[in-house]
Amino acid sequence: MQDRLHDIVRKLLGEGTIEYFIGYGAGSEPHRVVPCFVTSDHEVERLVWGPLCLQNLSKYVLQAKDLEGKAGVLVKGCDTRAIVELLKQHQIEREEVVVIGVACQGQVDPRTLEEVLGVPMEQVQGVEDAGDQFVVTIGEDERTVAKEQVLLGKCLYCRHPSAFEYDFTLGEIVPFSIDAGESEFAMVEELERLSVEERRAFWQKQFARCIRCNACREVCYACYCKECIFDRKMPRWLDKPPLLSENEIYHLIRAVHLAGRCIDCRECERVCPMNLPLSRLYKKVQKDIAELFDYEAGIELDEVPPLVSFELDDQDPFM
Amino acid sequence: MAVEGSETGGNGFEPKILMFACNWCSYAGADLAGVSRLQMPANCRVIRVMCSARVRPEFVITALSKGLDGVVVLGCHPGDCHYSEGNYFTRRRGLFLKKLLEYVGIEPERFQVRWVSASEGAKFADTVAEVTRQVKALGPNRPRRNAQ
Amino acid sequence: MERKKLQKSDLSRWLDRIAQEHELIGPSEDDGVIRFQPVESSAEIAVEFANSLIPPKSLFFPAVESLFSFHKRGKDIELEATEPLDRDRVVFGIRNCDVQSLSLLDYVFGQDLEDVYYQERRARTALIALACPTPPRSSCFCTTFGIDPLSSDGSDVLLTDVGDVYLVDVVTEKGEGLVSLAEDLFPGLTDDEARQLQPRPVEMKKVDISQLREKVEALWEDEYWHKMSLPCLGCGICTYVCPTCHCFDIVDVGSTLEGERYRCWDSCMYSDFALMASGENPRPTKRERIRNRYFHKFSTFPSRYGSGYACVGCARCLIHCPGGMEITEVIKDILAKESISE
Amino acid sequence: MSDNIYLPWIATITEVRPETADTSTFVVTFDDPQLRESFTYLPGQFAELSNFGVGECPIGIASSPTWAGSLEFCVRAVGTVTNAIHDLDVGDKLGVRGPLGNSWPIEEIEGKDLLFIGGGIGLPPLRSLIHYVLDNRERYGAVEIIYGARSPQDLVYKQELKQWEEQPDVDLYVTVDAGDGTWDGPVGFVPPFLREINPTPENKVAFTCGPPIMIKLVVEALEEMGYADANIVTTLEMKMKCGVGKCGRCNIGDRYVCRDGPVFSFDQLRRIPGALEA
Repeated sequence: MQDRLHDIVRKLLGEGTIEYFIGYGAGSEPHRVVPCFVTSDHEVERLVWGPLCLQNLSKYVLQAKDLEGKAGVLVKGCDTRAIVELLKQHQIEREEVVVIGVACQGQVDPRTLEEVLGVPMEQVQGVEDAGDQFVVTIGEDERTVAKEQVLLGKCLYCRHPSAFEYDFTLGEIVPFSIDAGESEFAMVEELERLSVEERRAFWQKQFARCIRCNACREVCYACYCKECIFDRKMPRWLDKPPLLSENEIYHLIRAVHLAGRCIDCRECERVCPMNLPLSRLYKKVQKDIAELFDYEAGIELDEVPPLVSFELDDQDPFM
Repeated sequence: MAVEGSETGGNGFEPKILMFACNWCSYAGADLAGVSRLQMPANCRVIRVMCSARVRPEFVITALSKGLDGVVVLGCHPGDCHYSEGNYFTRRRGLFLKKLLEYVGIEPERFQVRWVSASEGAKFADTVAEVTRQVKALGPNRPRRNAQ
Repeated sequence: MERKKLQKSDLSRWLDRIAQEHELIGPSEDDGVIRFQPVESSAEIAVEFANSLIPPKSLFFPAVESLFSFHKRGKDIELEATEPLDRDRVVFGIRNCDVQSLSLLDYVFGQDLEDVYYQERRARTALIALACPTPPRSSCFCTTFGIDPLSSDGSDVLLTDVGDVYLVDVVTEKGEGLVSLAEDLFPGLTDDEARQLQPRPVEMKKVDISQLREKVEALWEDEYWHKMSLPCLGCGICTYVCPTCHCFDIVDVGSTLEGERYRCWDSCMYSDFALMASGENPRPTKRERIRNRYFHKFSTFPSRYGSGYACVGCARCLIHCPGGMEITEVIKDILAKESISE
Repeated sequence: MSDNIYLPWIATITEVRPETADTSTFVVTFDDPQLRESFTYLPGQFAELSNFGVGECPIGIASSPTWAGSLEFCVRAVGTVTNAIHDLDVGDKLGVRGPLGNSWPIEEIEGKDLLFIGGGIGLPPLRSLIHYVLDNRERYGAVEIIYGARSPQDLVYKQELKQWEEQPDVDLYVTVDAGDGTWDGPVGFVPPFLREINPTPENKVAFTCGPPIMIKLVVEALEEMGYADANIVTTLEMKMKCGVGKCGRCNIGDRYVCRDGPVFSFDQLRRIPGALEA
């Protein structure tokens, strides 16, 4: 698959179809796979593909608007939901970007892998996909772990756009299926069962821990506003000090802004240095949007987003 | 900006409630309540907006997070919007926002949406009384300690 | 400097004794994140750890702190400066890279218009350093910047794990005071022990950076900064986890009647960091912002303060960068460039 | 400067003089009578003004140290804080933190002829020095002032312009980008106006302050006229917060504009990578 990827990218760069390609590259240590921008033929070899290609590279497509030519990007099926939304939200034009879809059989959550193996990631020399399990190389040893134990949370509920015309595909892009054992929204329902005081205590503790590094915002495909509301000075919506009230405003306004747009890529949670359980917030947003308005973001290209539309017979508890 | 809620819980607690009223129906309803000399608690501060759909969820979140005790959005009854359909958007947002706020531990009574027409002075007064009573019963919106 | 030993099993007794006298701060885990925070007892302290996520600079230059409060009374305004500390503190478990970062921050806050908040915290805090585990974290590269992870330089007491016991180097008077709180736990070393109990040397990848500054300075105009900045997302992680980054913002929180003036961390990676009210931005794109950050580390900080490089090789930024930017790779790239002077 | 470098002093606004539609001069006096005596500063220094609850912003001191008692700040309402300061009135309080930064080179330029070139709101920082020079007239040579603004309404210190015009030991040249019915003076941008006047560079130091594009073109013109970089001095503007060289915002190269500036000569700037990019 990696070879075919190299061939395609080489061809695209050679023909001058694209100015650069956004894929995954090896980091300075084997366990670290990083976003990789390839501009010339000799760099193509740096592109890799495997179960540690965690990032949703769709975010980088936005900066390709500054290019004179096109950018190419490698997307997993789930990442394609971001491309669908960016098209839907008129942030990119389909012909501005060359999209290469890659068949993905699940990605490893490094934090979980560390826990399951009891070994820090830095000792992991490599992870290979082997059907139902991953083979993890640690020093001289190879250890196998069942996929469902160490997959990224989102992979347990793999979801793709129902139709998307990729420019190229590597393998057959179909949702990856695994028995997750519990409902997709179990983590939300668990909190919903608590009392309002308990929920308050839970979230206040989490919001208080936030250092407001803005990584959740910057990594989010949907945060493309030229000037974020949080950066506005006049009027000032948010004070910069990471105080509890400000952190709460930050996260709740973000959640509202993501309503009907969150594609469950969980990049915010993955990059959060403080381990804030952000997917518990955004899964809630997805759940409510699905229950209230029967809508899921990033699946259908021509579906109207729920909060810019209405039905005359929407439920009305307000009287 | 931290708005000081009252420090005393329950007894003697006078909540501060922010009320957004649409210019065409609810604010006129409030007017009617006033000229009809209906008695109401004085806990609601009314801000007139041109349409209930003008009330961005950000307004509600910011008010509650900064420590106000309750927020009420008043709009025209569905079907009666001066701009035809503004309040349908309010309705969708209200549905969604209410669930989100409850999820993060804000009691549902603290954020309410009601439809009040220009002729419903009594309903306006009742709404003010009811929301005030409910929020009073809850006590101050979580005592906030900002320092970390 | 005096060398003693401490049985590992006695560490908690010593720390708890300290906690009776001072505020005890140590690496402690909270929701999977290690950070230095005040603890009630030694039980909350994580002894087996690589390093904290948030660097201990936060103990001296907090992520957010009140500078003073203001109250308006009629037309008059009263200001009340905030006291940074209410009692003396002892920090346990600081690594030497972070100790060295404090001596870099001392250049910024401790001289040429002293920052009283930082200075008071520095003066009233004792540092019990814990020499790095062997092998160290694979990403670490402090030795590249001339830092010895086993050195006691800059700390008050240094503990080095040599099996069942810690070697205890008492460096300063402050350190002596701490050891004397539980004198009986710290026997001296016999001659045999002094020979046998030696720290295991720390192996770390090391790069020759003697030309780093002149090489980076030659790169100001280079296209390199554009290409390398592409993966940057513009978040503030690298600067917030960096033990030497010291940018901050000053913000009033409250109303015009009363409130507080806060100082909080800010990041030169943010697009609005240097944006002026007029709308002008001297560093309008990621390219200029990243270049500015690396210049700060490798050129302008050393040039301004006559210090070493403003990087201590703690590797936090490269571990946590969501864009996968690795400072070690940047250093290699810079060094690989042909020097203009050649 | 207070021992706590972040703690402002409280001052009272004693006068507000509107200069243009969005710019006013605020005259302030420290509340502490001792401070009124002991506070000293040099022309070109600035202070951080606080409107508590809104924030702080750096404003150049527009008065001359030769004047006792009060300080003047010429504030244009552009950002949050400056707008909030404009909401204040006589009797209201401000926080003042300073004096900050370096100053115009008042000693080095003794005995020299002086050329001031200001644009728009760039005059106030020059004004402090102009008055300082006029109040110490014997120590300095000829004084030429070239000033321009977008329109006659945008000229600040109209009273003083009039005064300087009449003063025999000052040569004043004023231009506007676009005139109107009330204006019978020269019309045009400052840089070509400067070329027209063509002041000789002999024994002269030029001071310039104004919008970046004006400064750039003025410097080009001065250099063509034969001014050495060392004899062209400007004051820079950058986003500032702390004002004391710590918050890391206003650097050009290894220099902090708030601490090592805001006054720089062009030969200094040429040695700093990136300083002249903007």
